[in-house]
Amino acid sequence: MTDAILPNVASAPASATKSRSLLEVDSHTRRRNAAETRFRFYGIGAVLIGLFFLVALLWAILSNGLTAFMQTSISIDLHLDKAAIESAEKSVVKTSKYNEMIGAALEEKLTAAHIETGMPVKDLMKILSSGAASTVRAFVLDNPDKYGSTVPFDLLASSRVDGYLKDRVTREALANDKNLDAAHLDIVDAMIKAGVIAKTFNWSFVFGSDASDSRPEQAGIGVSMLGSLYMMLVVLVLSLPIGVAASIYLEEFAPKNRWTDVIEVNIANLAAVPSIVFGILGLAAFIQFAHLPQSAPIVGGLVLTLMTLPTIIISTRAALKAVPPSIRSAALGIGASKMQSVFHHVLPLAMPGILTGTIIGLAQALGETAPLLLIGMVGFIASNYPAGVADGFFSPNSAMPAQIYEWAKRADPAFYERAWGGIIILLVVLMSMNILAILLRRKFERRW
Amino acid sequence: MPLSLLFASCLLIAALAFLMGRGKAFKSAGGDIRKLHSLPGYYGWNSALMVLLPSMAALVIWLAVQPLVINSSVSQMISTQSVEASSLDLIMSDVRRVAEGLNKAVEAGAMTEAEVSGATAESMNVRERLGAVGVALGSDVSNETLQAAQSYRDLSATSGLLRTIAVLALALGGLVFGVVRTNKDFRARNTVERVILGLLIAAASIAILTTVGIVFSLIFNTVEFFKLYPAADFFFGLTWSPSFGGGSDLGILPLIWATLYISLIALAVSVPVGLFAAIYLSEYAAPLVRSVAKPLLEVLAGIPTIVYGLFALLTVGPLLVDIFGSNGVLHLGWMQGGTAVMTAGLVMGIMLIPFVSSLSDDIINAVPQAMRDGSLGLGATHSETVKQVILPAALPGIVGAILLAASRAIGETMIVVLGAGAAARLSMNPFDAMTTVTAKIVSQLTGDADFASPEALVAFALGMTLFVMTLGLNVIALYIVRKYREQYE
Amino acid sequence: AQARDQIQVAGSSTVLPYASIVAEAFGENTDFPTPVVESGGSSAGLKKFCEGVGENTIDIANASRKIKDSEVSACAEAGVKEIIEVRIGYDGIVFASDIKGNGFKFTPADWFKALAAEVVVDGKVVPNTAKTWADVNPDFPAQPILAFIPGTKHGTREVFEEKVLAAGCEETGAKEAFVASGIDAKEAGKKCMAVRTDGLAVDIDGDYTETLARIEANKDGIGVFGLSFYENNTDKLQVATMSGVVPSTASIASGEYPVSRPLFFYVKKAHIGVIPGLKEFAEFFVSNELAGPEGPLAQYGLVSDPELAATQAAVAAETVMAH
Amino acid sequence: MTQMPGTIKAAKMTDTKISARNVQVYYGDTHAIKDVNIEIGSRAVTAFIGPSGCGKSTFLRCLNRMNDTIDICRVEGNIDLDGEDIYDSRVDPVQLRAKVGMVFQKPNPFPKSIYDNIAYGPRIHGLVRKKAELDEIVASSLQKAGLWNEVKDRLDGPGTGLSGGQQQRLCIARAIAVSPEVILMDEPCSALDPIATAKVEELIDELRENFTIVIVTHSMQQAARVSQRTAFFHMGNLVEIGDTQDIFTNPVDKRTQDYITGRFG
Amino acid sequence: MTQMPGTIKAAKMTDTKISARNVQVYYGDTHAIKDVNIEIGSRAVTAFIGPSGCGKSTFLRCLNRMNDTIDICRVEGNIDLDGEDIYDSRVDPVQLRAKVGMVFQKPNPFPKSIYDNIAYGPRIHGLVRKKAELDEIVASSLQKAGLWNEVKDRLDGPGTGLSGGQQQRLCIARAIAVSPEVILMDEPCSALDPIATAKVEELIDELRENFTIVIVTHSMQQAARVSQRTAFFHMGNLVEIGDTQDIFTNPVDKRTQDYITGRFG
Ligand SMILES: Nc1ncnc2c1ncn2[C@@H]1O[C@H](COP(=O)(O)OP(=O)(O)OP(=O)(O)O)[C@@H](O)[C@H]1O
Ligand SMILES: Nc1ncnc2c1ncn2[C@@H]1O[C@H](COP(=O)(O)OP(=O)(O)OP(=O)(O)O)[C@@H](O)[C@H]1O
Ligand SMILES: [Mg+2]
Ligand SMILES: [Mg+2]
Ligand SMILES: O=P([O-])([O-])[O-]
Repeated sequence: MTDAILPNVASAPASATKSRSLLEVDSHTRRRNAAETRFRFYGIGAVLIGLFFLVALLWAILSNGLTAFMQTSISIDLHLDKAAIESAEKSVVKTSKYNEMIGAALEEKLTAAHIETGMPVKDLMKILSSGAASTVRAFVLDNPDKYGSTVPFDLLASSRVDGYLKDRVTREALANDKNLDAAHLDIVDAMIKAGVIAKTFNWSFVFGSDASDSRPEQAGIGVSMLGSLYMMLVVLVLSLPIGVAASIYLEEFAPKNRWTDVIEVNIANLAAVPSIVFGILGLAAFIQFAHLPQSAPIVGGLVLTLMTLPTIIISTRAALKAVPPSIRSAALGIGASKMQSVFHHVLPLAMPGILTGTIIGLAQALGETAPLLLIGMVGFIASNYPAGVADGFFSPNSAMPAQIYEWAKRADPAFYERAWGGIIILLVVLMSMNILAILLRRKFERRW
Repeated sequence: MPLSLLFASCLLIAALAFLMGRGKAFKSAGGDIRKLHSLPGYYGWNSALMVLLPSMAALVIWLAVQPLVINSSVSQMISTQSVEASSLDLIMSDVRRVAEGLNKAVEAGAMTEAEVSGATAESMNVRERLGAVGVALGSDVSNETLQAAQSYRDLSATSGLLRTIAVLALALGGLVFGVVRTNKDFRARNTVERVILGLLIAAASIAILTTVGIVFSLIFNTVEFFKLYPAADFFFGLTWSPSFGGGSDLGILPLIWATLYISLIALAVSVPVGLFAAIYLSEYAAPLVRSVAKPLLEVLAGIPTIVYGLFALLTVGPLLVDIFGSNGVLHLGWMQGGTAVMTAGLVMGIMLIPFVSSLSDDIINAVPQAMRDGSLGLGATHSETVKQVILPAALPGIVGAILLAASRAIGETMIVVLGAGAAARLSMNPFDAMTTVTAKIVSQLTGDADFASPEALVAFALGMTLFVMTLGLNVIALYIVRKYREQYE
Repeated sequence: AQARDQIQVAGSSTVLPYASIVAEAFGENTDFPTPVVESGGSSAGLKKFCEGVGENTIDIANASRKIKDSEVSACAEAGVKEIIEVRIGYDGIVFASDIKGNGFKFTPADWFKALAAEVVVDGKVVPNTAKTWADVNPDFPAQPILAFIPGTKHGTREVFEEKVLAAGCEETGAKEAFVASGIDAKEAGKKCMAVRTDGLAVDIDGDYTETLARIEANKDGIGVFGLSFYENNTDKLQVATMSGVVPSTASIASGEYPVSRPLFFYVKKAHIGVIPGLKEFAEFFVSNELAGPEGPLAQYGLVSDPELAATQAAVAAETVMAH
Repeated sequence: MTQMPGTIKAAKMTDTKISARNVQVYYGDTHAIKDVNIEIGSRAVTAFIGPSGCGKSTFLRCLNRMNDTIDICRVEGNIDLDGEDIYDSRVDPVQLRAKVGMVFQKPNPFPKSIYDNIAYGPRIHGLVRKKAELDEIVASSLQKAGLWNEVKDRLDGPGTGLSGGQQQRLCIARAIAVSPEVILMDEPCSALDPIATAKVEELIDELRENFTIVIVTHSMQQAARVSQRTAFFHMGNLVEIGDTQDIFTNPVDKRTQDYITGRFG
Repeated sequence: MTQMPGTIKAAKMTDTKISARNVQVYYGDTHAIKDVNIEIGSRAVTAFIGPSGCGKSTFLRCLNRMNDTIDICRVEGNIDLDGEDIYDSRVDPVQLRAKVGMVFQKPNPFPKSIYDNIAYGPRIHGLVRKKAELDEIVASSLQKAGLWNEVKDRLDGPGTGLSGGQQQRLCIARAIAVSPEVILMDEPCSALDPIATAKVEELIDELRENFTIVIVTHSMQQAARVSQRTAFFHMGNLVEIGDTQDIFTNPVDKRTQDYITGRFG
């Protein structure tokens, strides 16, 4: 049987390569090697393209946002006059009365530093943040024992003055500006010289709360960071276990039939549902039906959980599929139950893929704004720290991307700077989240 | 007993049940666990589950039903004329507020229990007293409200007591049942695994519930829309131009066209780049390079889309105009402004790179080494091995990753709005500005049109149509993967 | 269910800055917690507002337009029968271009001729072919026409269409010519407001920052902005006059500058007395100290309402809308 | 052929451990096992031989219901273990597999340490109370499988880092560690060298005292050496079963004869 | 022992195909191959035998540089093919492997159709111009591997759906299809039944006319049947190499003697 075919295999193609030396590469191999080299370069190119864009984006983010981490403040000494305070507390808009006290103190300070202003106090106050009064009032209410004494305050400068110290605002730019004049800048120059005004690290940007449009210099991302944190807690606690559990069921236990096909298509389809539609669902299901509170991180977390589930399920299923069946047989063969074989062997092996899905899912959830729009987490929300842990889930709060999105829309350019600064913080949070997952992933990674 | 304490006691009982169940199993086997059907831990878990399942179910049901029952009984105290003047719902929330305030006052020691139960609106300024403990009320409290609040408090207290008793009884009953049932032949593992399987199934059905939820939250408004606007015009209309005065053209075709066009371009960028990156990282790169580059690429997925949008608007768009515009390097005159399908597609493609690269990398990495050996042993080059053996073996997973990327592309708004524009157009030129279904869902939903008008309701119809459309695409994708899937081992 | 103690406001993103300034001050100056102000658009806000009464619905809806009759009846159907309408002032709409570019003195007619889909030339209705501003008005420089106008989702678009395009249409006599060409007045009105689709008029669905970014990316662009946005960005933008009037809070309040729209918020009367501080907030909002011409809102760019006193009285009396 | 233990031992076994009646197995539409009837004696070694693809592995996998895990696989007929139908709905396949252990054709160690590979079974079956006992089981299992000397210093090393033969012995050790009643071995020695094979065959011989063993093998020498009874499969049919001695010396069926008298004695 | 082809054939081969000098292989710190010197004759079959884990597979993999793919593996020393150092930097491992094909210990068919499994090699090496030529190669390779009759009707079926033995023959067919000069076989028959084994051995015997074959085997009978020369490895050392006949009848080294006279003749 074999004799008939043997000669042609032995002779024809083999003889062509037979005599050739190993040291000289034939043209076919050279072509293939060139293809190999090209292929490899495509790979390197692809990685470099990705990294190039990453660097470009990070550069844009950093160059726009780093300035948000410094803030200009002015130091004044304020005499807390008991009578003045009491009369201020009686008026409707109490802070405006405090402004008068601050104005006087500022003028005093300038005089002490021998700075000639030639400007009415009301105009002079444009150098200061309009939030100065509330800072002072908050201090006064907290420290009734300080009545009658003189207290040093570091009050924020207004956003234009801050911009001037950051080279964003120039004298020409103020030509049509009704918020500040070039004359103010002369005073500021003198104040810099006198050491009354200085740029310091902006802790209140990192830890503070949102402020209204009239005082960008006071706005911080701290509260909405907490909002994001609470939401991510909900997302992580729900979507990882639920996603993994659903994947395990579908991949390992579910009978392969029409019904599981329906679920499979369904999940893939949910991944394609625009995130805003999840917002519509969240509004209907959690707020209108389940009567959870508006604007609450718990609702945001639930919505984002539903949104990230498909991502986690899809990647987890792919990871589970990739575990060789022989591992399962091995476990079953020594009498492990199916459940045990999955939890003891398959799941640990699939862990890297699961973690990747989780990283991407959480990254997506952490950066998502659209669904939050519908459940009331976008706007002027993050103005107070929640009172406690439970309150953190249920009381109104915003989230980092929503806060960034909101700032990016606001008119004052100082908010724009903060939006980029917020993006930096968002990325830092994201990366620290990733590092944990990456460490875990590295632990589980292995080729068998 | 407060909820948290009740919950904690249930957990405590469950822990006890765990220990007792395990101990009893141990004893019934005479200390030799070899005689047990299952591992001792399973007996423990079995007993613990017997405690937790009924008690937690009861607690959840109770929590859902109690407010309904109390509300309906308290609301009978509210006279019809006050209901007409306001609404029952609001009065009840006032009642709850007062009741909670009273609780708080008692807790803070500002009022005694007797004072609370004896209080009438005439004898006490409730608003002031509660204000003192930090509970703000919207208005003075009427006698009716106060009485309702008092009865609300009483009922809540009674019900709380009953709840505690019921839940604890169930927990203890479960403990007894679970422990009594425990003996060495009892199939504890099977029971526990059945519960776990139940949980797994429940988790899987959440996806179905979500779909049902989405359909429900869209369908009513969609139907409403089609009552106001002819379906044929919506599905087959070639123009999209909503206007406030009515008489809008709301044809979906230009939107669908742009959605597909932009997604296609995005995939044309992200799939090759992502796939090649994945191949390089998993097959060629040194472990160190891989462990650094992979997470770095993943950062691309985490950059907020608004950044990509601005990147498209300020950098990529003008760059493309410089190349393809009428005064561009190539003097082609294809591009009018920086806003174009191409701009959005390119930028979106960058964002999607990690979706393809990271997931594919994991999957390629999981292909057994024997496959590589087999191919290399035949004299294949590494790239031939990858292309002809590894990728086919990893195909289902890779398709999954690509589908995920495509899904993200379809659902993206910010990049579209800033990169491709807001005006719908039906054009073949990828350098024209167009807009997508998702972008329009967002804009119509957050727009200023009368919320009952077709211009606002169309958002729901768009969402529904997109949903059905992607469903169709997914069915096709599933079919294709099934057809070409190759199983190793 | 825990009792809600803060006021919930939702709606227009145009009103949002003012509402948040007020909310912030309200939280600082009273014992009530700072109200929550959601953005999301007038329509979405009113929709939430009209979902019904009760603690899990919002108390106030901000709107950059008057509530529609259909919405009022939808509200009533859901049980929101008594609505207090509060007009807080006006939003000026201005036209601005890059600070370093050409300045413009527009009339509505210029805009109509530049942006209409069809114009009238020698009595005939023809598609608009103007490419530069000089084609529109020989006084203008030959700068290419590139207008960033609000997208069809924005209420500002309606104002732009009515107060600029439609006005320009009448001014140029195009409307008569449209009618003369054999269509009815309503159709002609629609035609007056039809914007060309050849890419010279760019719809902006985002917000004014997007418009600004687009002008920065393309210096030939002329954008439509809110007055307050312009006032915060005078270093990048120069404003155009309309019919010879420079837009400012004063010229708009006096009615000289034609393009503006009223801003409102709507209060659910049923919630007054239930949600702590609701009435106080409404009164605080329209108080002279805040909404008056010297208050922080005007400072930020709100055109304060000359009839503020009447509004204050209506709020104090909890006067509801008739329907 | 040097030695045939089957000839020395009592040819008839005392009682039946497994009995299969009218077993049919289908993979989708493929009829892989056709109406097989067989009795497998307790405390004896039964060898399955037959050409490749004849269904030996398939039938073997029926005996501990490993075929349950293949979706398209359908088993009909009766298989009793100690008189109890193992396909009865009340039977827990897990418990069954703890009684009927399996060693596969391709070595499939877990990607864990060598120690954990062996310890896994005893742990999940609760066979030990103390770490010392576990150590004991691990050591004795590895010793019995003839792997102890090679790996005793690297018990924490990965099981997948062993050579092919070492891996297979690891899998045998893993199966022994749970001390099942029946051990199914699917070509356990195909990856082993003669010395290791000898160790495993010795082990099989030892285990026979207490366990029932079914072994699939391609080596007729091996079948002859270790088994008391041999079953010959061909194209899904059980052609012949009988005392090993008889089958090799005196096959009844023509096909058996052809097969065992191939070119090899 | 029934037959010894080695005794009939000329005992000395004409020339040396592969020669290895002072080869050392390390896996990380493990010294797996220790100073091996060997000459492998052209157009002859050389068998590697030795206990499990002694380094047979490792050394075999050095011969076509498959060890390059294992990160931690380091090869030192010289290996020449036709007088050319295969570890020379100018040598392209791809071309080398086309000349020196390999069949692995564990069958590893590609997750493709049977046809594509075989066609893969010819395609990548550009051995065919027309579909008909490819069909021809596929058919003849499968025939030689003794698999043709079993699979000729399901060439489009998946290669992974075959039985273990069928899979291994598929892998042999796949290696033959590229007609290399040297074929390395790592226990090619360990998963095969006697009939299939016989076919493969026949094939090896035929291929010997034109090719150089190195085979790792655990079966000394097989080594005796198919090989002209046999090398005995032990713990990483090449203990002895010589004419198969001599090694089996007259081993020089004590270890060799112990190994081959184990319990098995
Ligand atoms: N999972 C499967 N799906 C479809 N057919 C299968 C499957 N497993 C085995 N078969 C087929 O069933 C028949 C019997 O296969 P089995 O693995 O039992 O053979 P075997 O006797 O063990 O062969 P070998 O000695 O080569 O291992 C073969 O034709 C094989 O192709
Ligand atoms: N990838 C690897 N990493 C580390 N050590 C290895 C690796 N592969 C093999 N070894 C070790 O090298 C030594 C030789 O292994 P090799 O696979 O060459 O043995 P073998 O002679 O082929 O054995 P068998 O007959 O069992 O296949 C063994 O001790 C083995 O544990
Ligand atoms: Mg088999
Ligand atoms: Mg080996
Ligand atoms: O958000 P607006 O309703 O003001 O456009």
